[in-house]
Amino acid sequence: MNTQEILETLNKDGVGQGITLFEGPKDPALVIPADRLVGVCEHLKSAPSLQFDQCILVTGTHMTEIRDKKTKEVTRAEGIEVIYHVRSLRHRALVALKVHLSLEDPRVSSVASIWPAADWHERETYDMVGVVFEGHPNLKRILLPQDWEGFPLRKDYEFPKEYRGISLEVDPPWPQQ
Amino acid sequence: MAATVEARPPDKYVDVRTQELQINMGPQHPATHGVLRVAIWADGEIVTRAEPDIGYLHRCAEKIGESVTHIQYVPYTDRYDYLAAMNNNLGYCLAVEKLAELEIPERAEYVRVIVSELNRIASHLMAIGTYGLDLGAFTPFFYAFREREEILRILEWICGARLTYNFIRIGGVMRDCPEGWLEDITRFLDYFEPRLEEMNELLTHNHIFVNRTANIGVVSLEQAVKYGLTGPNLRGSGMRWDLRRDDPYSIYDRFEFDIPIGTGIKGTVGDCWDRYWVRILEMGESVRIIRQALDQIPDGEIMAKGVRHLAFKCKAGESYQAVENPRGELGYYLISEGGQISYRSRIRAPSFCHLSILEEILPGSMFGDAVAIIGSIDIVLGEVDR
Amino acid sequence: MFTYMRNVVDSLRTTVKGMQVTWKNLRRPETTVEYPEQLVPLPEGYRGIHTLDTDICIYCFQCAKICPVDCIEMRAERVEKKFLSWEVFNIDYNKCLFCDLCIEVCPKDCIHMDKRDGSAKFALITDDRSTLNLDILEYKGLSEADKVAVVKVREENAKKAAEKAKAAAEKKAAADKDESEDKKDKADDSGK
Amino acid sequence: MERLVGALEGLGESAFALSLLMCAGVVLGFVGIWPLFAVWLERKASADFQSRLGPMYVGGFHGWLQTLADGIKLAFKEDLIPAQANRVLFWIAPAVAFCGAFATMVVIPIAQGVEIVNLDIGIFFILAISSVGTIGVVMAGWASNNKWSLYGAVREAAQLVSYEIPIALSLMIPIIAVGNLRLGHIVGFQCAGPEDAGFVYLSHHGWLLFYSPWTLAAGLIYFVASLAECKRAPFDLPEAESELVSGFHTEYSGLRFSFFFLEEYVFMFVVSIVGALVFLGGWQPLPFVSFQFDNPLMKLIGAGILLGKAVFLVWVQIWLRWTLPRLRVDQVMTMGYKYLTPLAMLTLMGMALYQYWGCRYIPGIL
Repeated sequence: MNTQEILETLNKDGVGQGITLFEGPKDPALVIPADRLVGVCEHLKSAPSLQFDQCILVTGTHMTEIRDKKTKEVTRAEGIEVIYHVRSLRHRALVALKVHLSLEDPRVSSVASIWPAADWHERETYDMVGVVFEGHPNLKRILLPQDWEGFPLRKDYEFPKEYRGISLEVDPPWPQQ
Repeated sequence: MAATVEARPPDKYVDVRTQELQINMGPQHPATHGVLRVAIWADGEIVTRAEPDIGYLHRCAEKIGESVTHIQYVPYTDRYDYLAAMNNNLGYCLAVEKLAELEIPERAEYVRVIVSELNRIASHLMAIGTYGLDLGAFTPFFYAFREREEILRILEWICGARLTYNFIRIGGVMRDCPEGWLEDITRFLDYFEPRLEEMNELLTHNHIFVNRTANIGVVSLEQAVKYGLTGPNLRGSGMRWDLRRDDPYSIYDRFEFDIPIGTGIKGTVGDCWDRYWVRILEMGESVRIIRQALDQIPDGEIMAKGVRHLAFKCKAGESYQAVENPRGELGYYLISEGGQISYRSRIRAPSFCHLSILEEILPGSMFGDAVAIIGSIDIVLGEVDR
Repeated sequence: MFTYMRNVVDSLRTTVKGMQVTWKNLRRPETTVEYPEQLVPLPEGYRGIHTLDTDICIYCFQCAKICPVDCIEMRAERVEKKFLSWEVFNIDYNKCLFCDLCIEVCPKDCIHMDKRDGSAKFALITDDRSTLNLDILEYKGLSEADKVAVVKVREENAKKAAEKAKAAAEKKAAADKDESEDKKDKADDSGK
Repeated sequence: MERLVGALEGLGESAFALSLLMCAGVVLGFVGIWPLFAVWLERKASADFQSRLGPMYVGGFHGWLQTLADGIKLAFKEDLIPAQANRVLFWIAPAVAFCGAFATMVVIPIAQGVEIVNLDIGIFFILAISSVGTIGVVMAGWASNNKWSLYGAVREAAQLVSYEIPIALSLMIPIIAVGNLRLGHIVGFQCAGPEDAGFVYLSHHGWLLFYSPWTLAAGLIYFVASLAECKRAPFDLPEAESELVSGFHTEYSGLRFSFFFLEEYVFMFVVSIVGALVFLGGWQPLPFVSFQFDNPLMKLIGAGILLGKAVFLVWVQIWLRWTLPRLRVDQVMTMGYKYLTPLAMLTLMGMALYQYWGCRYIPGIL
């Protein structure tokens, strides 16, 4: 079952409104409007012909603006993209779901209630990229300290000079020969 | 007895106050396999709530992936799941090769399979050895290390390093097999199989060991799927799922092997013993794969043409490549915009997902069981924190 | 009651079995060595501390460029466009990943992680991390004591290998003999 | 030594006190030296079981001085006491724990007639005094103000209290046969022979282990329970290092820690030598053939044989430790209360009936 077929099944089941197929150079993905994410995910999990029961990965990416070199048109708007990789063990299929969010206020509903595995992945995405997952049971930083400032995997992130009085300068603390 | 209790006026009952004890297991604790901290709320010996806390070993893996070239990133992948560095290399290289559309020479593919399966055996040996250690059996740990040492020697022979190999490269492998190396592997496999039997006698079927692990930390299949468990932990819960068979990468579709699953021989399906047993059986399957690969390995090149270290470029695109690590599904999700450096490199570490199930299965177990459960899901903190 | 008795018997039986296994291993030879006195042989291509052949280096910076952690610092001056007068070639072993990339990119094959004879220095034990920023130009390889130890280990290994080869040859000879006898038998059979 | 004490008794109180001090010195000396050997034995044995070399360097021959070097290192370590600890209890806990193991040495006959005090409640005394060590451990766990230590202490208390029962019951069984609590008499029973016996003779009863099936079972029960009693694997719950970091001695360091260490090894020796005396015929080298151990030379040889048996039992304990995984805390309780105690009771009854119906001559009871 490839992504195209999944989209067709979704359309047939009547939940396909607004979902488009992203066909990159390599892996395709389904682009889902942020407000319909939970509904589509629930359907993906529960529909017997789909049964996407395992959440593999949640990725947040800061997409910078890309303009066409000649025409200066924006080919990719700046924003944050959240990608969910979901797997169906029954049908041996893997699908990527994409959600586009704005950089200023990246908010999307949490899917942790559908796939508990997404819980920690979403926390990490929040930690690294700063996506706020609404309805998440325990949305706090997971890898970085709780009082860390900024979201390191954003492209505009600047590494802090110090943290709680500890110098974070890159130069090693030992004397150089 | 009942009469005396009734004879007492109710307000004179001795009010025995019990207090929940919060106890910090880790970050420095012998049984947490690294720097994991589990905050445990315990009622006497019984755990009532557990909350894993990670991040003590965070090394900015994904951020580094955005600043070094693909070729330079391969040695970093060694350091995530450092017990199965070959498999990590393999996953990353496959992901990049998928983006760069590289053709890998046959011989390189076979060498890759051999070294990753050897590394899988080494990793499982480590897992069962330290599991014995968690349960207080020291000697199996040393036996496992003795056998693992042989594997490390073989891997050291071909690539010069013992733990962080950086052997599987984008486009092939680093070196061709030295003379006598393949024969040495056969010798090792012949030596290894009886030793595995010994391990079973010493630890697997030991009455105390079985009592410590059977019916403990039961993860039902539903829970396992829900929490994204993969690899031996998912198979221990009774799901016959292995990426080497179900989503074949590299040349795994050419080999014949079984996928062992937990069947609840000693207790319930999905208990600690099942997870442990799946690992033992998997080592046997790896031996089978290696034997087949040794029979089939062809002569030829070991590096794809046109891979130059300083000028290697990927095509634009994004792709997810998953491989079956000893610990589960290791995935690399790479976004490339062309050029030498990936735009985003996301790592799906199996141990990270496995840890999140602790909150669910630890409560209600005893303190010694908590150690047994943490050991049985076999985590590597380097991979959890990345 | 049955389970009760089975538990008693099982625990005794498996304990005795386990003790048999440990007993078996008690009589096996040890696998560890006394490290500083005895050395484990290093394979060829072992990744240890770098050595640089300053005569053939062409100062192309490829190794420094490929290094994932930027631990190579090199400075030299060209004399008459031919020779290099070396000032600095430092490798910071605080950072080094021992990934072998610098060796592979070298177009002249002049930087190595083992010495050309296959021996390598690997011990980086120190109580002062600044000493790990090694000057490869000055580093002369193994000390005399190390060399003696390496030679000793190598001789021992050669001896062992020779013995093994001898044993294997004998075995093979025996097998060949058997085989030829078999053939003879077969020939006899066919003759009949 | 008994005679020595007796002779000195006549000389007055000060001499008596002096003699006691001398005895204490002898015991203390032994208690100091034994762990050095036992720890070295444990290290070498574990190394052999695990295909390792173990200590090889210090002292030349197979690292025989390694333990001494470690002891010196421990003695020179900084003596740390946690800030929130109960200092008084923290101080005296190792001493109390050590005393428990140390005091039992008093009644142990090392050869025929050579013992410091010939108590008529010998075994009972050992059982009673060895429990004092528990108090020390509980004190240590409590005083450390550490949750891991507390867990260790509580486990220790529960475990040792429950295993007192099977160990006492299993020691009762040979006593039924012998009819005396003196350790010397128990050995005497095992080598009792005809009146006019020569140097070598067939003993009436032989070793108590082979005296009847019930004593054989009792010997096994005693051995298992004694493992639990001296906190050895698979019953090392109080210090279970993979669960409780280090259990009750998590916060101890240096010399104070070494006291707990000494206690463990001395206690291993005590239970082993009691086992050797009660079940394995003491200084008699063979099960059914006895020798006369009456002159000093023979006594020395007898002491050697007894020590050899004790060391062998210690070695078996070590062997078991490096073979088995650890039990869980409730399984330890189950084992004590549901398996060892009923089995010991059953054996006790069996032995009593066996004796009553008179399969053998019973000197004590009739």
